[in-house]
Amino acid sequence: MFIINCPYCGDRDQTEFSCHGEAHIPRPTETKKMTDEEWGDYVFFRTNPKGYHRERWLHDHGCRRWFNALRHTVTDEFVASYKVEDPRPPIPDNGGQS
Amino acid sequence: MDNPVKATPLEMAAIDVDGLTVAELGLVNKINLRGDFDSHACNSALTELLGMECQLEANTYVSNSASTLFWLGPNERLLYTDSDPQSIAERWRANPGTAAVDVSDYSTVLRLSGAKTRAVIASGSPFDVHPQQFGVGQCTQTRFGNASVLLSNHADTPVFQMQVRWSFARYAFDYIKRVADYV
Amino acid sequence: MKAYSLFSLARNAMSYHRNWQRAWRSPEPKKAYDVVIIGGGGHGLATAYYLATQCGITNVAVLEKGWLGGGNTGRNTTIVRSNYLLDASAGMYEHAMKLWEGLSQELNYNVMFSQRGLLHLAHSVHDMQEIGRRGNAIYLNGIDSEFLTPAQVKEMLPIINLDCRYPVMGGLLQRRGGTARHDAVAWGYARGADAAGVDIIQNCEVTGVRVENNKVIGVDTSRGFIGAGKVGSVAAGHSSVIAEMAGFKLPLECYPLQALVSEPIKPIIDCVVMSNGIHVYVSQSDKGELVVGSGSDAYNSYSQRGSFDLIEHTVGPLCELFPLFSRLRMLRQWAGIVDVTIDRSPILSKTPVKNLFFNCGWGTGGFKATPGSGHAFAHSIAAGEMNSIAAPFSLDRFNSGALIDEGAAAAVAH
Amino acid sequence: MTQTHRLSEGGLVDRSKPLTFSFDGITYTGYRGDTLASALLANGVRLLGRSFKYHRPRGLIAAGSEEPNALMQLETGPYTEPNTRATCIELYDGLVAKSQNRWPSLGFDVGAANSLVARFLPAGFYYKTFMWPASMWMTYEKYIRKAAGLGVSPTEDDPDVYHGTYAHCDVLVIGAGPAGLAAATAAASGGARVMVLDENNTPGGALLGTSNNAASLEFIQRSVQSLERNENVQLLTRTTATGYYDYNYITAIEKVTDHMGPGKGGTAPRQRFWKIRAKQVVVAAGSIERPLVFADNDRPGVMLANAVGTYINRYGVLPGNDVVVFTNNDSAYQVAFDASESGGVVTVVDTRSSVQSSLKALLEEKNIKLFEGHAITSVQGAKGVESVRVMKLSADGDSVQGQAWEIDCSVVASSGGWTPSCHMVSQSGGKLKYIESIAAFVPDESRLKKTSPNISAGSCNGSFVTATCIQQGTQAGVDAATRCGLHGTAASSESFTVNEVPLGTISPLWLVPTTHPVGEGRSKHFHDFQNDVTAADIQLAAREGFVSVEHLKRYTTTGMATDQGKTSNLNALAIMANIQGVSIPEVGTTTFRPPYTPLTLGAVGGQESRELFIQERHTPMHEWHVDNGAEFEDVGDWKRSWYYPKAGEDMHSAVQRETLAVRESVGMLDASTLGKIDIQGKDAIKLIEMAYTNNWQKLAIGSCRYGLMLNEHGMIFDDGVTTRLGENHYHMTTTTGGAARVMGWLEEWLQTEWPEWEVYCTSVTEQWAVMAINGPKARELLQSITDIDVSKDAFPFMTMREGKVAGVPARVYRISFTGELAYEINVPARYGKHLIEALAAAGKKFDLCPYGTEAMHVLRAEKGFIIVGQDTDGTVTPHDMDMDWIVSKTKEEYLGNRSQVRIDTQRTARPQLIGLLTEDPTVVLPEGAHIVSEVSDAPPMPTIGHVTSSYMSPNAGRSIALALLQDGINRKGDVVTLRLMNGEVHRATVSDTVFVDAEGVRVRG
Repeated sequence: MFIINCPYCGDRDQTEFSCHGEAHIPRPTETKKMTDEEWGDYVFFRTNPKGYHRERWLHDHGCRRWFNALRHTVTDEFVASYKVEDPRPPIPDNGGQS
Repeated sequence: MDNPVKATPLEMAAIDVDGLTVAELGLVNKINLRGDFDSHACNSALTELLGMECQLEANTYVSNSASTLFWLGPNERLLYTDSDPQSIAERWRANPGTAAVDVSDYSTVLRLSGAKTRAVIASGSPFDVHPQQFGVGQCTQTRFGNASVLLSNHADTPVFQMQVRWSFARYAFDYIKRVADYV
Repeated sequence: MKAYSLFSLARNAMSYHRNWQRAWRSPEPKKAYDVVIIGGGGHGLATAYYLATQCGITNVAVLEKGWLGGGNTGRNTTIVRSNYLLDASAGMYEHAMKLWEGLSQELNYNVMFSQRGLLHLAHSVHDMQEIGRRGNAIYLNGIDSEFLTPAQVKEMLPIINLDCRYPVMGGLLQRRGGTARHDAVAWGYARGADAAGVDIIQNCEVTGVRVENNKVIGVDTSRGFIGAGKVGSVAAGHSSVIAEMAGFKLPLECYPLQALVSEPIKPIIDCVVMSNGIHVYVSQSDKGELVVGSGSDAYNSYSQRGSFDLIEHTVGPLCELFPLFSRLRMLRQWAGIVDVTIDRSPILSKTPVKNLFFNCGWGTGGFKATPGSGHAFAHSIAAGEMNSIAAPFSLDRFNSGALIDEGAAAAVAH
Repeated sequence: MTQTHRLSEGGLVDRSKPLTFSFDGITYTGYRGDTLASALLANGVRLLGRSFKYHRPRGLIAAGSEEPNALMQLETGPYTEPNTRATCIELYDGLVAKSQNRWPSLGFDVGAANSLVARFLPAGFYYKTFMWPASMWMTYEKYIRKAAGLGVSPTEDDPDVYHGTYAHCDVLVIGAGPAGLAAATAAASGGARVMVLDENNTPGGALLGTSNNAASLEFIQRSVQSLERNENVQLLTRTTATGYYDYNYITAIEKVTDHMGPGKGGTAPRQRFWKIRAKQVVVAAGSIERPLVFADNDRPGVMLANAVGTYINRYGVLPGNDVVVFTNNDSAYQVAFDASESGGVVTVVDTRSSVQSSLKALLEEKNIKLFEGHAITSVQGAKGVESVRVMKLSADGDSVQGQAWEIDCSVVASSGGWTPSCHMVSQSGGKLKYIESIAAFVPDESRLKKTSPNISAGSCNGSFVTATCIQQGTQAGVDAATRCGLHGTAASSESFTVNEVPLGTISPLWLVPTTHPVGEGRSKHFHDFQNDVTAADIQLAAREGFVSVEHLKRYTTTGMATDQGKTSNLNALAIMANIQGVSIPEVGTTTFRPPYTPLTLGAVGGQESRELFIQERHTPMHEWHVDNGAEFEDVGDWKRSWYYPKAGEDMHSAVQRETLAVRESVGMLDASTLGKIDIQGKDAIKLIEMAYTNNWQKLAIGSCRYGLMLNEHGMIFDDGVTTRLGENHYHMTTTTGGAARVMGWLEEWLQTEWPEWEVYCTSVTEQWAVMAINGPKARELLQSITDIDVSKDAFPFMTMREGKVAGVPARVYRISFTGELAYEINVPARYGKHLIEALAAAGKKFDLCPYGTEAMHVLRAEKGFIIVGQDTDGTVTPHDMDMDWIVSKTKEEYLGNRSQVRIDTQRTARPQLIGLLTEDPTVVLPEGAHIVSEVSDAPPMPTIGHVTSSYMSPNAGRSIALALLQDGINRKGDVVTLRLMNGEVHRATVSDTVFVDAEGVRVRG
């Protein structure tokens, strides 16, 4: 049961949030020019790393803001959470150990 | 039809047991206000509209005799007011980059007081309402059982308010009533 | 392989069981194999078994980074069914069901396949429409399927609370559905594959996939390079990692999937019960434990740890549907890593790399497919092309849009 | 003869409070302060259960929650509870317990026949047999299932209630033994919010089981008083920490009223489930003694040494007069002394060849005979120990030699050393390390300092001397407080004398040899008592290659019983290590899974059961529906009026009547549950254009338009009507079930993709109560209660007007889901009840008929209006619905657009929505019935479509259906065949989807 840091409300219990998958996948702008493969990549393919993952969270039962978090998918450690408009925090170079 | 029946979701139901008093506040006028509250202009416009200082820290509220203004999010405030919600909404919307919606009936407000208040809330909410963490003047949106609620602390005695959606009001009330026996 | 039988049991008892042979050897890896299977779970072992016994390819290795059956094979709730709506799914799962029906004898290993019946409950008009459609589709696909009234449900499950929060309006029964003993499936296939000449190599982690001229030539492992004519990856939750080694992405995400068991009690529930409306998935093991499926957490994770709120949201509904379970006790909870595609159907496919094949994406429902998946994948690897059962599950569908989306077809909420 | 084994004095029981209880129908007496176990032992009852597989007679082994054998069926009727450990049941007056897993009685158990054929039932025997003939497995299984299981489930609903609660603290201390109390005291002194949990009914832990415990009790009392005086401290007894999850989330179960007896708890819950978030955790969970694994070590009377000590010292019960202490370490000597002090005749058998002289001197002083370098090679007495045989061990400990001594005894107190309780640390993800000097695992440095910061102290950390435990506890408390940013202070270290003998030099002897090779001969060496797993089973597992620790566990079932291997895991690992000739850490450790002890399912759900299970959501008019006889349908969490049967009507006739009334006069439907979203901002139109497939730019203020939403896969996921209220202001409606999903969908795009757009979405679903009035008389009805000009020209179709309805402010939308002249009247929710009453009153003269969702479904199907989720599933495009008209050909972008032109969405022969008219107009096809391309006698038959909606339409005067049919749009006029599961075959003509008023005159009337 995670404690998740909402960039607006601070540390909160995981049950106030929902997770919505990989972050930083912009919607293509000129979709009509895309091939089926390119469109399929955008809709279906994710990096699914065993390691650090940038992902989207929503503070459902709180301020209802979407934000991004950087979490390690093996240790489940949150390195950072950041607003959608914030720059991406760097990935630590310690291999996921805390 | 001159005297239309007004109803609240709980028909003003109340709980009065050892250590806990719960009352449904009647029909509170509520307006959801939007704007860029990070900007000084936006806050001063609101200060002017409501006649009180409206610069809010996250998860706090301010109030005067006529109004209470809650922080809901970086661009969202909730106003409880004795005034006509429509006219306030219209006046607020006159400011650029804003929005206002009358949400008076979207939810109802329960007032909880008595020694068991915190234990009752802790039964359904993962949010820490210990006085060191959640003092008078603070508010938060959180979860109570399956319901999303807006909690606020109004006195250390303690007095809490819990705002809950109309169709979840019965559930939240029954929940409080049941756990009041258990804590 | 010395056959197991009542007589072998009696004979060995006389010598205090000192003469049983190993269930499978523990060989050193050879330099190269015709086929290397990555992943020693049920699907991987079944693939190797059928390659060796039916496809004439016995120079096969199964590489397992830990212990056999230690992934989702050993962590699932052991439900077997083939009551699927869509033709492609029905084709795969009914193929598996037919193999299940003779599996203990085929493997000479009792996998305790128990066709005790699997009952889906409907709790709303919408659920009734869903089982109505699916029941008819299953029936017309030649698979057994029966509708039950609430009274018939009660007869099968006298302890059920029909008048729960969403009252039971009906049920869809597959009598041939049921459970099997999960570990035995892995061990039975391992023993059978080993006897047919397959090298099963545990504690051997694949660390790289070697590709030359866009063709796979072998794998690097924690025990050195192992050459391979063909490679079949059956690595479930680690498929994305293997794909990355080979230089491509898969449309997969990994989530924790949780389950729990109760303390053992005398028989109280004689079929498998699945309620999508209340979220209850329960059966009783032969040992007497209630085996309860929970849900998958909504965040990517390889940690084999889930969030406790899912357990709360599993136990609550269980007690709502079966109020007398309230006094029973949870004995153990755990999580696996499930690899899930967007349409929640698996991938059996050729890949951008020649001679490298993938079998993955079984999500929350792979156990029941084990024999069918292994069988179809073995024949497809041998032929170099996916066979008719596997073909609909190819990677192409994520470009064409021809998804096999059972979940979407069940259309929750309206 | 009562309480034959109760000592005349001593112990913490209250001899002034006798309690009566029954076991297997016989009545006994015990005292307040007893457990069921101690009370039975006091009464000389040794045989308490039968084992799982061989049905061997079993008695108590332990005094705590690690007990594997003494599982009880506690109480009867709705209060019955299977598999309850006698050692954890506090005695109360009137307690009723029964033994389990035996028939017909505990003394004579037919299942014990399994013992006779035990040699044919080695580990995993069931994988090797029961396979012939294949058809017989279900029969074999039936008997296997009956034989398995332990106790029986209740057959009535649980009458008890449960409470769940969250809690927060700075420092959580697990265990209130000496280390835990010290840790809590230290942490609390620095001002930390502290919680302390202990599974016992009183704090003190192992100290409660020591002799001459006045000093111990004083320490406990002093500590407890200081903690209880501190308002920042919560000390919970009868509370077991069951799970340790990420980010220091700890679950615990508190037995609130169990000790009072069934139905005696008043309004208090039976149990309370705690969900605790701590900044720091101090694990002071103690340790568990290991049994020695020797021949027939499962006879009733063979106990853990410390259990014997605890029964003597805490409960004033001497389990038997003749006690043999069998040990490989020093700690059990204290038990020898205690038993001797209590009048027992004691013999010590020590596997070590040289025992330290100070201990020998003490033995001599107390006249206790010692066998050095000896071992017990057999235990006599089927239903209770009568004697043991003792022989000299070889130097390597692998065999026995020389003369066998027979010692008469009724109790064997065995100690193979101590296993620190690392369960919590392991659950938290922490690693363990093996320490040779104590022959056990202890917690390693916490691996994940951020997600599970914890510190272990006391015997769970491998310290077995009280003074050291207290020191460690104090330090742990100080450290934990410091890490919370507080200043924990170490009070002057407590020191007092405890009668205890330190562990000394332990000499592991994991498998005690006997006169024949292990696994041969009659006797069995058990290590897992409850699951009947023996050393021979481990040997077999090793022989067959099940050597990894998980294979060992799964193949032999060791560690998988209800005690989860608390007393057996390390012995099993060690035996396997010896067989393989590797070290114990090389074999590995099993992962401990929550819960620590079995956890009541009802408690996990807490109060969120029955009416608090999942909320029933009601509209403001709900009471009116109830008063007017409505039957309700569950739609999501909502209760919606389904139909309103009159006296004598069934569902069908009520729905037919309501459906007719709407087209003949006027009907009213509560539509409040539809999702509603207020959208404002200068970029609102951009959002709406992206969310819907059609064009919205030209929508006039005050006008309404229907829209479809697609996901990025291009599939329909919601629909609704959106109205332009002002220049940059819209009111969107969604389906009932889609309300939250659509709101989330819009916010997701706005916040993550287009944050620069100025758009604000606000859910107003419950702000508005909505009544839809439909039918030719709807205008007259509405006009009679409104000040809005509702004339045809003043208020055209697909527009909205504001005004007063029934004297209250309203927004009225002229939109229709029935194809009739219709208005949806929205009023603030407070007036919902008022509105429906006003409509009902005014409607009398217009034959107003309330109708429910079922009639609504028939009415919309008559017009071919789809229901998203019924006529569509998640695989249907607008084109499949024959709704190309709603897809913009001019917009550059909208969500899901690109998916419309993928290979698969453009393929012909996709299922498409059509109407079906059965040859026999009285036949209503079942929804879900399939259209087949050819009919044969038996399946399989190829299918080409299925029925999505099907009703008897009173207005069309016949049955109607909607269906998805491959290439359906091109097949209109064709006759297709449907084959039902009951064998019926029906033919139907493919038709248009509109069955009533095809020209659409009525809606514009």
